[in-house]
Amino acid sequence: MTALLLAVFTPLAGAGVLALTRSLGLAGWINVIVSAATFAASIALARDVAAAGEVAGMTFRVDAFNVYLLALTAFVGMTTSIFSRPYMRHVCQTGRTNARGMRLYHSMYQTFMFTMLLALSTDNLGVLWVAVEGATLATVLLVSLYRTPEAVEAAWKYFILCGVGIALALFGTVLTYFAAQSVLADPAEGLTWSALYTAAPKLEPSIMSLAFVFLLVGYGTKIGLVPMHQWLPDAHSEGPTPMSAVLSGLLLNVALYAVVRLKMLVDGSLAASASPHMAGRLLMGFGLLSFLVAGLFLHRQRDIKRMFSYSSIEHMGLMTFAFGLGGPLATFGALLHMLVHSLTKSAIFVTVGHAAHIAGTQSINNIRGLIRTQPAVGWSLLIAVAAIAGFPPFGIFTSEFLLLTATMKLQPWFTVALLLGLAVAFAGLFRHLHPMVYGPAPEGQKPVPANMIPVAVHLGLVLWLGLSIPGFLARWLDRATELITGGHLL
Amino acid sequence: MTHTGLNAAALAVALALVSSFVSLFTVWSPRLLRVAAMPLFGLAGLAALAAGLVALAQADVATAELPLGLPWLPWRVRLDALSGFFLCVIGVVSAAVGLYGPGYVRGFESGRDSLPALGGFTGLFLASMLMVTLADDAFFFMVSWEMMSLSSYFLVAFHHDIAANRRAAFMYLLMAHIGGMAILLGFGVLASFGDGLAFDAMRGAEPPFGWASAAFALSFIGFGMKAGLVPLHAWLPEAHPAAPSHISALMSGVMLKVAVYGFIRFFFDLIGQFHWQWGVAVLAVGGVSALAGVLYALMQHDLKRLLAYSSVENIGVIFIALGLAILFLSAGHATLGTVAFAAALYHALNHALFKGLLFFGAGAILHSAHESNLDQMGGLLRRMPWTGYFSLVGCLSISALPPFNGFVSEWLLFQSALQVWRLDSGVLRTLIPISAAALALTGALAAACFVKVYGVAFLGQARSRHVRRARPVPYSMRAGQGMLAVLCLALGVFPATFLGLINAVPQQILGRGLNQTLAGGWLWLTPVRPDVASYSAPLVALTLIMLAGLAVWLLGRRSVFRTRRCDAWDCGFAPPTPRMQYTATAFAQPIRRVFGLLFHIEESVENQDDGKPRHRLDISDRTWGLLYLPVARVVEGAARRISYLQSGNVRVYLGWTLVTLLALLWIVS
Amino acid sequence: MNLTALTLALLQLSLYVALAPLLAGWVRKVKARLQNRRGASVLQPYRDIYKLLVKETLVAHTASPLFRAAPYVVFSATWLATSAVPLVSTGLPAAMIADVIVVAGLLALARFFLTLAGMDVGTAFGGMGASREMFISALAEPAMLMAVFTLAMTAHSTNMASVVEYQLAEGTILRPSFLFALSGLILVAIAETGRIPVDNPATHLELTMIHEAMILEYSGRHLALMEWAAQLKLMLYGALIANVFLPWGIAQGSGAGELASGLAAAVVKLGLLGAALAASETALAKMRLFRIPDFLNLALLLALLGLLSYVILEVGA
Amino acid sequence: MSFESLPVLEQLMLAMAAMALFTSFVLLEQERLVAAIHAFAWQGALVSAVTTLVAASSGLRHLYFSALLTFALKALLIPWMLHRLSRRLELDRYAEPLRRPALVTMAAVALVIFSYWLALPIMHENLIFTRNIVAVSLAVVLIGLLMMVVRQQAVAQVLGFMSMENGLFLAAVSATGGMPLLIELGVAFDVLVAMVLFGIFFFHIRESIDSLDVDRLNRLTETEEDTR
Repeated sequence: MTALLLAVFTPLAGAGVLALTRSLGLAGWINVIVSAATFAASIALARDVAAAGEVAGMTFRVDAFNVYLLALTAFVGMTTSIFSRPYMRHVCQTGRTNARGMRLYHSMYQTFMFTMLLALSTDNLGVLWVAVEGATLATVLLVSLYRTPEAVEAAWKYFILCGVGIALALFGTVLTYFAAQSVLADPAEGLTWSALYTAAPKLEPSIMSLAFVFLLVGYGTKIGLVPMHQWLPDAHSEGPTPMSAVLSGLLLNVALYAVVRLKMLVDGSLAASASPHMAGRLLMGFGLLSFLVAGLFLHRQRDIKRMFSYSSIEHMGLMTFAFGLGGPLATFGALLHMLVHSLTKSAIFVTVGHAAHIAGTQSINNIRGLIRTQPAVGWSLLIAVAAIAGFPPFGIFTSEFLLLTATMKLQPWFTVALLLGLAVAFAGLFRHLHPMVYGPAPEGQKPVPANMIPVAVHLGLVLWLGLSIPGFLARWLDRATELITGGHLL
Repeated sequence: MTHTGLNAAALAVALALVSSFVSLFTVWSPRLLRVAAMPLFGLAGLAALAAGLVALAQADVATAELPLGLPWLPWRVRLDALSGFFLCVIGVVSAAVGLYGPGYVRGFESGRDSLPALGGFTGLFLASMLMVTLADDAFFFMVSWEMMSLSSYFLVAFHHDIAANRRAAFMYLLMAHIGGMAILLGFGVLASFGDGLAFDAMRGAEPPFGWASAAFALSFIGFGMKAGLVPLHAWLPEAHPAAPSHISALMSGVMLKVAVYGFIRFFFDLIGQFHWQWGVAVLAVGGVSALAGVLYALMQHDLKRLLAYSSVENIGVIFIALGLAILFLSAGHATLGTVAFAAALYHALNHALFKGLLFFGAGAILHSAHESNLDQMGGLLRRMPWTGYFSLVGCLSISALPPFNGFVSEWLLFQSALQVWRLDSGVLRTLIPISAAALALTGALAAACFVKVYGVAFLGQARSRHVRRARPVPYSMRAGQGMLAVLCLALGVFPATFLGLINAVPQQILGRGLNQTLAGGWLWLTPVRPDVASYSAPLVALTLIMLAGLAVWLLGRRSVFRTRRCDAWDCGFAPPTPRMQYTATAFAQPIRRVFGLLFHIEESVENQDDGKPRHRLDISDRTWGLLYLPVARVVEGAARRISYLQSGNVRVYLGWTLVTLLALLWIVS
Repeated sequence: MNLTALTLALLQLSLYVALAPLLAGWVRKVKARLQNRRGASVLQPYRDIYKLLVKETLVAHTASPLFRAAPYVVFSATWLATSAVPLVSTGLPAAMIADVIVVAGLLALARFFLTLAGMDVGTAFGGMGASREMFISALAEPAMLMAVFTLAMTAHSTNMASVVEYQLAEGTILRPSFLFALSGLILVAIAETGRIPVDNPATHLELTMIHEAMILEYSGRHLALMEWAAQLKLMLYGALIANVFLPWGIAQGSGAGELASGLAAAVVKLGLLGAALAASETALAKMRLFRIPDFLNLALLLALLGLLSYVILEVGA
Repeated sequence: MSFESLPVLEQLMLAMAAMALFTSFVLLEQERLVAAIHAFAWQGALVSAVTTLVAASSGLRHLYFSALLTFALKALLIPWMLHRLSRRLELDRYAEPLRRPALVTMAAVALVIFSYWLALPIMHENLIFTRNIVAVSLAVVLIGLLMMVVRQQAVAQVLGFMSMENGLFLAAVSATGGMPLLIELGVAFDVLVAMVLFGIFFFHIRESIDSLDVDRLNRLTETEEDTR
C-alpha cells in the first residue's frame, strides 16, 4: 500500500517542488530524480502485486491489469525526463520558451504523471474521470508552450475537443451510477469499479449500453479514435517533443485502459441481453476505422511529428479492435501491444526530437541524410520505425502476429482489411522515412548533442520482448487476460 | 540436442551471428570485415553445408526447442531432409561468398557507406535464412522470415546515396512486408483448423477444400512475391542489382530458394493435399514467369539487372516443375510427381550455383572495371581470363547445355512432362505440352541471352577506356568463382550421385523416392524405365572430351606452326574499331521486334544541339503500368479524399463528435 | 554394352563423318543440274576440306583463345549428337546414352560456341551473324522439340532407337500428329541447317548472311572443321527425318547383311531428301530477315498442332 | 401516475427543469454575448434550485451543499469571470448573428425529442419524481454541444461547454440524487480550472489571430493540395 501511495503521490509532491524551483538546471535534475523515485516506487508496488495478487484499499485497486501499465507509465516517464533535460535546455537556449515556461513545463510534467498514475491505480470511476480530465488540463498549457499561432490553435482544439469528450464521459459515468443505484446494497459504492464488476450481471442493460456509448465517445476522444481524433495530430505536432512522447506513450494507453475496464462492466451487464457483444462490436468498428483512416493519413504528411502521431492513432485503433475482438489470444496480444507500442513510440518521438534539432525543422521535406550527419540518430530512427511497422525481432511483431492469427480464427474476413491497412500504413511510413534517413546530407548540417541512451534502452526492451516474454510479465498479462476475457493461455 | 546435424546447424547460425557481431567493430578497424567477418561467414556456410549433408545422409528427423518465443509456444526447431537440402543450398553459396567476399568488400573500406551495416546485416541475413529452413512452428518461421527480409533490405539500401537504390529498397521492403503478411494469414488458416501454431498441429489439420484453397492462395501469393513470380516480381530486378554483388549472389541464388523452400514446406508438407486446380495455377504462373523473365532479361543492358531478370525466369522453371508435380500427384501418378519434384529441387540447387557464379562474375567486373553496363564492356576474357572462363561455365550451365548442371534439371523436367499421356483429363493433356513448349522456348531464349552476355562482355574489344584498363581480381575472389564453377560441372556430370543424396527429401515429404530414376546406378538416369528414356551424363561428357581430343590430336598438334596472327578480315572493309561491334541492345533487336508487344518500349531519335542525333531507347516492364501504378493511384486518391476529415475547423470536429454520438445512441437503443 | 554394340556405335560415327560431305556435294550437284549448270563434282566438299586442312591458318589479333577452341567444340558436339540418331541400325547403344533431348542440347552447345566465336573477333558481321543465328534458333528449337515430343509421346520414349523400333513394329499408320510433326520438323531443319529460304550457304553478300557471317574470320583447319560440322548437322537432320518418319529398311539386328541393306536404304532416302532440298532451294527465294519469324512460327504452330492432335485425337481414342 | 397527482414541490421541480431547458434554448439563440452570459447564469441558478428541491423532497443532506456549490460556481463565479473577460476583451457590445436560426432551432427541438426517446426505456423505479428530468438534462447536454458547433465565437463556445456541464450536473442530481461528495468537489474543481484556462486562452488566441472567431483557427489543416 505504501508503495502504491508513494508511486502515485511522489509526482504530485515533485510538481509542487518544481513549481517553486527557479534554477533551470536544477529543475531538470529534480525532474529526473522525482521520476526515478516514482519508477522505483512502482517497481516496489509491482513486487507487492506479484506477491499478493492485488493491492486494494482507499479507493485504490491495483491488479494484474493495471500494475504493468503503472510500471510502464513510471518507466517511460523516467526515460522521457532523462531525455527532456538536455532537450528542453536546448529549446530554452534557442529561445522558443523562457524560464517561466520551463517552470510551467516541469511542474506540469509531474502533474501529468500524477494524473496518469492516479487514473491507472484508482478503483473509482469518478476519480478516474477527474484524473483524465486533470491530465487534459495539465497538458493543454504545455501544448501551447511555444506560443506560436499554430501551438495556440492546437492547444485550443485539444482543449475543446477533449473537454467535450470528457464531459460526455462524465454523463456516461453518471448513467452508470444511476444504473448502480437500484442494484448495489450501498448506493455510495455506485462508482467503485470492483463493486460494479461483481454486480455487473444485475445492472440494467439498456442504461449500461447508453452509458457505454457516452463513455466510449468520451474516452475514445482521448484514445484518438476516428472520427474524434482530430485534436491528436495537432497537439502532438505543436507541443514540445517530450510531451508528444508521453502523450502518445501514456495518455492514449490510459484512455484505452479506461474503456476496457468499462467494457468489462458492460459485457457483464449485457451478457444475458439480446446483443451480448454490443461493446465488442463497437470497439471493433471504431478500431478498424481508426486503423484504416490513420494509415491513409500517413501518406500526405509533411510534418514528421504529425506523421508519427497518426501512426499512434493507427496502433491505438489496432488495439481497440483487438480488445473488441475478445478472446484470450487477441486480448493477450493487445495487452502486449500496449506495452511495446508505448515503448517504441516514445523512443521514436525522442529520436524525432533530435532529428528535428539536426535539421532545424519538423518539415519532412527538409530533414535529409540523417545517417550521414549523425548515424546514431539516423539508425535509431530507421530501426525504431522498422519496429513500429511490425518487423521482428521486435515485440510489436509478436503482438501483431497474435492479433492476426486470432482474427483469422475468429473473424476471418476482417483479416483482409487488416492486411490492407498494414500495407498502406507501412508504405505511408517508409515513403517519408527513406529520404529522411538515407541519402546525402545537405550542406552544413551538423550533429547535435544527443542522449540516445533512453532510445537504446527502449528498443532493447522491445527487442527482448520480441525474442522472449519474461515469465513474470507473461503471468501478469495472462492474469489480465483472464480478468478481461475469462479465458487464459498459459 | 544431441543430433549431429542439428548441432552443426546451430553452429552455423551461431557463426553467422558472431560474424555479424564482429563486423560491428569495423567502426574502429575496417579491415576486420575482411579478415574476420567474411571468413566467419564462410565457416558458417560450411557448417550449414555439413548439417545439410548429415540430414540428407541420415534421412531422419531431429527436433529441439529453444528457450525463446512465446510463453506457451517456445521456438521449435526441426531438421529433416527438406531443411537439410536447403541448408546445403544456402551453405554452398555462403561458403563461396566467404571466399569471394574478402576481396570484394576491400573496395568499400575507403568508401563512405557504413561497413558495420554491411557486415552486420550480411551475417544476420544468413542466420535468418538458416533459421527459416530450421523453423518448426509458424511463429518462429515468420520471425526468421521477416528478419530475412529486413536484413536484406538494409543491404539493398547499402549504397543509399543513389536515389534509385533507395526506391528499390523501399519497393522491396514494402512488397516483402505484404508477402509476409499473406504468408502469416495462410498459417493462420491452417492454425485455426489444426489447433496450434506448431507445424505438427498443422500437418494434422484437414481443412475443407475451400479453406485449403484460401491457405494455398495466400501462401502462393506470399512466397511467390518473395520468389519473384510474375506479376509480383517488380521489386526483384530493382533490388537485386542495387545490393553489393556478393549480396546479390546471396539474394538471387539463395533467398529465392528459401522462398521456394517455404512454398514446398507449406504446400507439400503442411497442407499435404493436392488438387489439380492448384497445379494448373502454379504451372501457369510458372510458365508466364519463365517466359517473361527471360524476355525481359534479353532486353537489359545492365548486367546485374539482366541476371536478376534471369532469376525470375529460373524461378519460373522451378515452379513449372512444382506445378507438374502437383498435377501428377493429384492424379495419383506418384512416380512422375516425384520426378518433377526432384527436378524442381535439382534446379533450385543448380540455379543457386550458377546464379551465384554469374553474380560473382558481374561483381568481379564491377570491382576491377567499375562498370556494369554491358554496352561499355568487351574483351574482358583477355584481361581477366580466370573470371572469363568461370563465367563461361556459368553461362553454359544457365543456358541448359550438356554436360553442365542446368541441362540435367531441364531434362528431368521434360521427361516428366512427356508422360502427360498417362493423365486422364484432356485439359491437362493439352495444357502440359504447351507449358513444355514454353519451357523449350525459354531455354532457347536463355541461350540467346547468355550468348549476348558473354559475347558482349568478355569477347570482342573493350568499348570504353576503364574497361580496357581492367585487371584480374584477387585470388580469393577467383577461388570463390572456381568453387562454384567446379560444382556446376560436377552436378552436370554426375547427376545420379547427387540425386541419390536428394532422394531422401521426396522420401520424407511424398513418401516415395526416386528409386526408379536411380535404378541404373551412378552412370544412368532413367526417370521412368530404361527403355523410355535414359541419359548418361558421364559417358556424354567423356565421349565429348574424347572426340574433341581426337580432333585436336589429328589437326591441332601438327599444325601449330602454321598459325599466323593478322588483322581481322571482315570482308575486307577498313580494320574494325570497337565502336563497330554489335552492342547488347543491337544483339537483342530482332527478338525485341518479334516480342515487341510484351514490353513497354519508348524509342526516339533526338537531335542534340551539337547536331549529332542521339538515339534513345528505354524498355520498361509492362506490369508497372498494368498493376502497380494503378494501385498507387488508388491509395493516393483515397488519402486525398480522407484528408477532408482534418479540415482544420474546430466546429466541424465538434460536429463529428455530435454526429457520432447521436448515431451510436441511435444504434444501441 | 558389348563389343558389337561398341563397334556399331563407332561405325555409325565414322559413317556420319564420312558421308556428310558427300550429302552436301550431292545437294549442290542436283541444284546445279536443276539450274542447268554442270556443277562441281559430288566429291568437291572433300577436296575443299582437304585443301583447308593443309592451308595456313590465320587468326585475328583481337581473337581470344576461345576463338581457336570453338571449332573443335562445335565439331565434336555435332559429331557426338549424330551418334544418337540411328542411321543404318536401331541396335544403337549411343541412343541409350543420349536421347533426343540430349541431341538437341548438344546441337545447342555447338551453336553456343559457334555464335561466341562469331562475336569474338569483334567485327560487325560476326555480331550480326551471331545475333541472327540465336534469334532464329530461339524460335526453331522449341519447334523442333515439340515435333520430336510428338514422336516421343507416341512411342512413349525419347530414345531415338526405340522410337524407330516402335514405328517399325506399328507399321504404317496414318497419324495426323505425324503429318504435322513431320512438316514442322522439315521447316525447322531448313532453318537450322541454314538453307534457303532462311539463309543461303553459298552467299557472301554481307547483309544477308547468317552462318557465313559467323565463320567469316575463320580460315584453314578451323574453317574446315566448321564447314564439316555444318555438313554433319545437315546429315543429322536428314537422318532424323528419313529414319524416324520413314523407317523402312533400317536394320534392327547387327548382322552384316542387315547393316548393308540398312546403309543402302539410308543412302537412298538421304539422296531423295537431298534432291528434294535442292529442288526447293531452286524454286524458292531467300526471305527477308523479318519474314523468317512467320516461317518459324508456322513451324512451331505445326509442331504444336502435332502435339495437341496427338493428345486430343489419339490418346483418347 | 399523472402530473396532477404529483405534490406541488415536484411540480415546481419539473417546472424549474423545464425552465433550465428553455434557458439553454435562449443560450443557443441569443445573439448578444452579455445577454447569453446572463442566460447562462440563470441556468446555473435554476439547476441549483432544482438541486435544493431534490434535497428538500428526498432528504439527502449533502445535496444542500452541492446546491450551494452549484449556485456559487455556475450562477455567480463563472458568469462573473466571463463578464470580466468579455469586458477586457472589449466584447461586451459583441453580437454574433446566428446563421439559419430556424434550422438550428429545429435541430435543437429534434435533439430534445431524441433525448426523450432515449430516456424512455431507462425510467425505472427509483427517485420516481425526478426520473423525467433525465431526458431534460440529456437534452441540455446535447444542446450545449450543438451550441458549440454552431457558434463561431470562442466565448460562446465556452458558454456551450459550461451549459453542458450544467446538464451533466442536472442529470447527476435528478437521476441519482447526487454523486458522492468527493467526486462533486473534483468535478467542480476541474470546471473551475478549465474556466481559468479558457480565460488564458482567449488572450492567447486573440494575440495570435487578433480575433476570437474560431473559424479563423485553421492553420493546421490538411485539405489543401500538398506541394510535394
